[in-house]
Amino acid sequence: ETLRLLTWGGYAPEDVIAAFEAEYPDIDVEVTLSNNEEMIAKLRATGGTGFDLAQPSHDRVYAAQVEYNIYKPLDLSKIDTDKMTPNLLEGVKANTTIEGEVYSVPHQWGTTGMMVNVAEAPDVKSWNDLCDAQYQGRTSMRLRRTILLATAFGMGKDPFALYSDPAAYQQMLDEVTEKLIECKSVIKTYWTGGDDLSALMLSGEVVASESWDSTAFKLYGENKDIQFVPPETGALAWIDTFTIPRGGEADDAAYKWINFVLRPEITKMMSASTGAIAAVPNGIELMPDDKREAISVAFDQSDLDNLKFFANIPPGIEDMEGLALERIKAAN
Amino acid sequence: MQGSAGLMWIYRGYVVAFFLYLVAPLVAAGVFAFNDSMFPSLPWNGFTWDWFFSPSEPKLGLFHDDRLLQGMGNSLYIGVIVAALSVAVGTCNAFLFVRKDFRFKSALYVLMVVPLVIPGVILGISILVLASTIAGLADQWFGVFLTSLRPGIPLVVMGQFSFLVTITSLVIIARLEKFDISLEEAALNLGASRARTLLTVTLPFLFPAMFSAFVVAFLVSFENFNTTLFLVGSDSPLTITMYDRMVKAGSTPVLNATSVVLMLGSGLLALLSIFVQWPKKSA
Amino acid sequence: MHDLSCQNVTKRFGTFTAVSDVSLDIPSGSFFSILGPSGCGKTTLMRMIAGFESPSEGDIKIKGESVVKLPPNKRNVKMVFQHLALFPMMTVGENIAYGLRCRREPRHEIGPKVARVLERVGLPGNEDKKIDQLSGGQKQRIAIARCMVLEPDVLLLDEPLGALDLKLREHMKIELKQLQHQFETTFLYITHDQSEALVMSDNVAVMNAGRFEQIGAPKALYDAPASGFVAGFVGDATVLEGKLGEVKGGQGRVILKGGGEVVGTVSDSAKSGDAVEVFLRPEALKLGAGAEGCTLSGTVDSLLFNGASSRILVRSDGQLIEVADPEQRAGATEGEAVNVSWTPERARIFSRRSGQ
Amino acid sequence: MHDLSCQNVTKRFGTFTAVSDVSLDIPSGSFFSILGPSGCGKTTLMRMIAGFESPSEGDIKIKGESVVKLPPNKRNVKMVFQHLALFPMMTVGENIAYGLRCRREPRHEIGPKVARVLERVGLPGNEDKKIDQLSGGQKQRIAIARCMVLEPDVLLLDEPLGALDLKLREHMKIELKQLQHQFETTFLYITHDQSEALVMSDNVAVMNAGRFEQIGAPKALYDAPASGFVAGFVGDATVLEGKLGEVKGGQGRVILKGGGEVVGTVSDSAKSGDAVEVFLRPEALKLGAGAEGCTLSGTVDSLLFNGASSRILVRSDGQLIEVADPEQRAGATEGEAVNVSWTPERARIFSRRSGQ
Amino acid sequence: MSRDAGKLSLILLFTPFALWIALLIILPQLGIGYVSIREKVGINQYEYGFKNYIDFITEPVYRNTLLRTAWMSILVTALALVIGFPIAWYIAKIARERSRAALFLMCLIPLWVSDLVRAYGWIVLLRETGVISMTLVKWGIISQPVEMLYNDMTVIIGLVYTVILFMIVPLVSTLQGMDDALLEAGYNLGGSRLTVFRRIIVPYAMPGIVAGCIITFMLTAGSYLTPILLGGKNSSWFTEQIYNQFITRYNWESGSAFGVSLLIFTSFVVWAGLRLTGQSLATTVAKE
Ligand SMILES: Nc1ncnc2c1ncn2[C@@H]1O[C@H](COP(=O)(O)OP(=O)(O)OP(=O)(O)O)[C@@H](O)[C@H]1O
Ligand SMILES: Nc1ncnc2c1ncn2[C@@H]1O[C@H](COP(=O)(O)OP(=O)(O)OP(=O)(O)O)[C@@H](O)[C@H]1O
Ligand SMILES: NCCCCNCCCN
Ligand SMILES: [Mg+2]
Ligand SMILES: [Mg+2]
Repeated sequence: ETLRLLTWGGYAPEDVIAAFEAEYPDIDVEVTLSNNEEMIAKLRATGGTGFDLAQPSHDRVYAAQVEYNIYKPLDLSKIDTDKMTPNLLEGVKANTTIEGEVYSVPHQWGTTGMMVNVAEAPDVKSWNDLCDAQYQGRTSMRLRRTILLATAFGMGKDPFALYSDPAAYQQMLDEVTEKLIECKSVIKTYWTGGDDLSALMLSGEVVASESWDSTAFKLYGENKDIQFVPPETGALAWIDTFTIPRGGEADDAAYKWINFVLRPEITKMMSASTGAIAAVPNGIELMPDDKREAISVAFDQSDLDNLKFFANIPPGIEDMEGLALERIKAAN
Repeated sequence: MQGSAGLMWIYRGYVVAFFLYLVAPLVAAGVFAFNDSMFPSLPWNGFTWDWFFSPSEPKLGLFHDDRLLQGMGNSLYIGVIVAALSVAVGTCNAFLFVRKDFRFKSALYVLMVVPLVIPGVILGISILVLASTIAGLADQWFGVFLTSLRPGIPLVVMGQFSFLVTITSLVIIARLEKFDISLEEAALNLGASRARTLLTVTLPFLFPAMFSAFVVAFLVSFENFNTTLFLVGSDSPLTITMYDRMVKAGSTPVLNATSVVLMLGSGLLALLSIFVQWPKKSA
Repeated sequence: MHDLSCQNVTKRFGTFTAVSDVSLDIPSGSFFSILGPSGCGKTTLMRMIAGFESPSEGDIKIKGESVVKLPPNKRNVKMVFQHLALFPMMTVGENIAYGLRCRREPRHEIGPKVARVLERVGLPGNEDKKIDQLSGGQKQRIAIARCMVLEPDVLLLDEPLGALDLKLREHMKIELKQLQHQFETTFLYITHDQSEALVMSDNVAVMNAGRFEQIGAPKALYDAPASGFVAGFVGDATVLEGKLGEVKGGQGRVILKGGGEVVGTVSDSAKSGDAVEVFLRPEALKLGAGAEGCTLSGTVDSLLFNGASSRILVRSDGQLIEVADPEQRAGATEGEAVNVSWTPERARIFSRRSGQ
Repeated sequence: MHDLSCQNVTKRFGTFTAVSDVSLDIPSGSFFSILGPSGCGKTTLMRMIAGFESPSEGDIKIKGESVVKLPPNKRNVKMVFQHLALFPMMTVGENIAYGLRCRREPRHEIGPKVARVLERVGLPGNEDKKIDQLSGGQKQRIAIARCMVLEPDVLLLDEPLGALDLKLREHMKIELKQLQHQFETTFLYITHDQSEALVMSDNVAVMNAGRFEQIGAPKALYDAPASGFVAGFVGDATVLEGKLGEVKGGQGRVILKGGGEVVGTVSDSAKSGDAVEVFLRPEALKLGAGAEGCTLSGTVDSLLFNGASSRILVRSDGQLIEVADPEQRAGATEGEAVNVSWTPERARIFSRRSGQ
Repeated sequence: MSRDAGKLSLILLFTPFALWIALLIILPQLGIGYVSIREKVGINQYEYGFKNYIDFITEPVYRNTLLRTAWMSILVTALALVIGFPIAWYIAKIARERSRAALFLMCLIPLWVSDLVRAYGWIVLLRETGVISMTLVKWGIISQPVEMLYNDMTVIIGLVYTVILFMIVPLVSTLQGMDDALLEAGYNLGGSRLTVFRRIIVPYAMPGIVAGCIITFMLTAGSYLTPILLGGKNSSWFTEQIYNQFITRYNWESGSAFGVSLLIFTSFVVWAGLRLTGQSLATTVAKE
């Protein structure tokens, strides 16, 4: 049978697949790369069919499930939940329980912060610095909802607290929009993918950018000046999960995959590819050496304590954010 | 009128510059397939075949990269099916519009051309919406999963087919219009049955056009993005795989290597199509 | 028995009658032409015989048997098309073998048959040539060979010389006639060129607006046309319009439109008082005065030299009259005042043609 | 002064010489034709005169002034193209006005000029017709009108009748000649059809392989061809091949290839022992025995009726001889044994043409 | 030929055509039309109305993006015509028979690879650390690397590149049909180069020009990757908005409204173009 994965780039490295297929010779793994928005969009279009295992982030499961009914409840008895970091597991379960059914379990976590070439831009510390005129034409960001949230934090607000009050949230968005439109003349371009960003940083075209930590960790191996910097207001933390689409046709294989990739030796391979930290108790220790070093350069305990986990998005918020993003994109 | 020789040279220079413009990005994309670097950009770190043949990460070569190969396989599969279907229907359309008379013919002819002036994105979303609505209703009312109406290869095929038929029809119509109907009458007159006439006289005449329509349809299908994007399921064709790779993972020069292979493939196909057409040109 | 006969064949397209009540009988082995202006229905008639159209009325018989119910591929009449319709994607040999193959003749017999017919049309050994390597005249012969190899009862030819250039056309006229002699097959030949019809045919039917106006041997049509249409279409003639006056012993006196009176032979049912036309062949005219009523006076407008077919154009009462002047022996000069005369038998009077 | 004169004009394409050392002078107001087979260089010569090619050597003068340096749009020679080249996207009126507009004539003069020239070519009031609503002959006249409205010094016509059908072509020959009379402009006319050239022209140049073989009045070319090529190309002739034997007082005795000997007039520099051809015009031949050496015997192969141009084909030693038989008055019958005879002056002997 | 056989073959030939047009073209368009008039009032709750269109019209971002897309598409079309015409002329009228086929084939080169690879190639060439910028620095022509990406000019260059083939092909085929004698007649009657171009060549080539412009315009207005990848931060393009509605906002209702608006708008531009030039769809695009 075939296991059709709908997941992030890097989350299904060839060596892991090879190992999995070696252990389960009758399972064939097929991978589609995606991101949060597209996962939901795709599953909405397929009515939850076409894929057997998806990996949305923990904050993006609830609303999508309520609105589009694209996932099926997990059979937790088939998952080695005891191997997972308890607080991540509980956090994800809390976020994705609907009518008593649990829809997701955690896989890996990581943060979004800034990637900085410390030799060229040693002073970048806050989200606001990305829009600092002294870096004219040398900063970058991804024009997605994360940067809206980040900018809000940079402006001293707490967007997650405003989730429940759409009017206030809109108010905040308007301010953020204005700020990001101003910022547009400073930044070089919006990056769209990890690779895009890597090229910009490595070539020196960009010296500071919003970034996934994993991307930064990867580049650290190439150039020790390129480091991940958690912003003063705290890096934004996300947990990518395992969720089974409603029309999945290979649940057993999916459970096998979930359990397989959380094995310590596999986690190591996985993290080498993704740069993210497995949701198992000693996740950081299981990172490959260079990544571990990059993490230790980037984070101290206070940074880890200061992580801002994404909160569940209530329906309707994304529409507001979408319009804000479009306004920013279209502005001159 | 005889232009002055100087003007003529400027003109030739312009033509040469134009063709340089045409090949420049392809050459640029192609060259970096051989750069011994993790990134498809300058500086030049020396020549390598790794991005084609290296069997292991980090420089996993194209011929060992299962997902790109799978994407290529899907594209081929989709391309061949779509091209074959569009040529078949295009041929029917050609006979319909060249040989038959019926009511509203000219209005229907315009309708046949219309898909060319519908943006590909809209074809994509409209087919997605319709198919999903039907599949959704089937799911809601009868609880059946109509998978072939959900994003996936069948839908991609339908989406590409929807506008490629116009192209193949136009190509084949143009050829059929040049066909001298008295050739068919001559065959009948010499004792051939209708079927035999079709097989021995008409189709051989149409063949070059059918072939080039097939090639064009195949190439367009292979490179189509806008329509396909909305209709792919888990079996993505190569462009989508490459796009996902570029935007969501990281583009290593393996994508350049893929481009080189594509260019070679299309180039060969194009050459082949000349060979099919050339000897018969006088016909 | 006749190889081909049509009985009261009519073909209507909607309300338009393309062929109207046509009957013909073609004796075995003869060369029969249908001559008429463009659009008169020649091709339509031929297509009915070949089976591509079915007659609205009437019957068509080949070797005495009615064929109107037979599909085209079952009739043993073969056709040489106006633009020949040789199959461009086949070689010469394949073109000729096509009909034999359709008949499922055994393979080993086809080769020799093709070779033999190629020899008969004077192109032995050309089996492997491509069609577009042939000259116009060679294509012509291949088109005929392709039909003749099937030994048809009748060979139909639809203006096959139309596409050739002048010199070649002259040449092929004679060659076609020779080929027909050689194959001894019945040829039905369509043309709008009177000289082709006259030169090649045993019999010619002159067709006009879907009807046959006259059927006869070439010389008969030329010398004794049955109608004004035939007189005008077959051979050159100067036409003078007028009104028929007194008629006596077959000869009539015509009061010309431009003024003056001439005498000629009434050749159809025209009666005194009818609007008529007088047809004068150039070679029936002489410079110099003749009998009363058989002379017109005018001035020489131009001298058209053309060897044996040279003409003098004489302008008389605003009308140009063509007078034959073989090799310009008459010695007229432009602007000279001359008389043109004829004998009454050679001036033919017909009722005025409609539509002219 | 001559309207147009060419002096030793040569045109080479690469190593190929399309036009070679051609000189001509055309008197004002005359009708001059260039007659030659396809590919002999007629169009190339005309294109040099119009300015679309420049001569490799030699000079071209219009009204006495050299024009080789002038671009085509500055020369006052206008051209009627082989396929007419009427502008399909313009109306008849716009087509004719085009040249006047290019000249920036005042708008209010253009309309009347167009109307006047349309009247002169016999198509008054057709300004607003579309080109594809015209018949072949009408298009012809518009193409001429479009040039004539500009009052050119010379009008060039490149086989303008080639695309017309037979009857129309016969008619247009006479009409063109009349138009030329009427406009009194110099016409330079190209054709490969000898009857066109003969009928219309004041003078004809016969061209072969890039060179002029002979220039002369039609009758002169016909009666006194200067070479075998001219004798064969102008007018019909039966050609007998042989070897020149004894020559006496301009008359030579030719030993024919097929056997037998004939006597004729040596018309070029052929000498005893040369391979020669004897040209016999159909109208120079008679049935019946003639003088010694002026008779061939054979059998009647076919009778080709064609009114005044009827022929008898006589087969003699495997060769077909065409004998004129106007209106089939000779009364020969097929298969009959006959003699064909001529007078020695009318059998012309030329050196064998190369390539034949 | 029996009449029944004719009827039967007509039906057999008509069926695939009808199925194609009905199921893949007309019904889906009706489908998005239908979806576009659904208003989402709550989770899985819909009402019918034109709110999606009203939102579209009242939100300047969308309106402006559509106008920008249209305006740039027209510009690209015009540029493609101006750049492509001399090339088409060369291929149709100047090149010899043999090189003609080769040149024609070379025009198809951009079709050999996908949009993605083409854009990718441009990025490699034009980025700040790309081939052109670095080469210029190396040759000392400029002192600092320059960024050539992320501006409208680049987007236009890239778009012209992608579509110019569809301008050249119809132009070549109409120009090839033009008898050279028409040009010669134009000069012979006293026309200058400009007159001949304006009064003979352009009117003659008009069906090809219009066909090329229509296809080019539609392809440009409907393109996605090129403006996004080359335009970077300033690349807003209407198809992207549609994509956003469908993919990142799961809002099929307003996405459909956008789609319908795009279709109406581009149809209007095409219609206006045909009107202005006095052509029709069947005489231009269908003629190739
Ligand atoms: N299928 C048809 N439907 C309607 N009218 C037709 C059809 N075929 C022929 N006609 C008309 O019938 C008339 C005779 O046509 P036909 O082709 O027989 O003429 P023709 O004598 O062969 O002329 P030509 O010498 O030009 O070939 C014409 O007026 C033509 O328009
Ligand atoms: N531009 C050219 N380049 C090379 N050869 C040419 C060119 N134009 C004409 N020729 C050659 O010159 C010769 C004369 O051509 P031209 O067109 O003058 O012949 P023509 O007498 O007009 O023939 P036709 O009666 O067929 O029109 C031909 O052999 C032709 O192939
Ligand atoms: N907003 C949530 C972001 C989740 C990111 N997952 C990133 C995987 C990168 N390789
Ligand atoms: Mg006909
Ligand atoms: Mg010529």
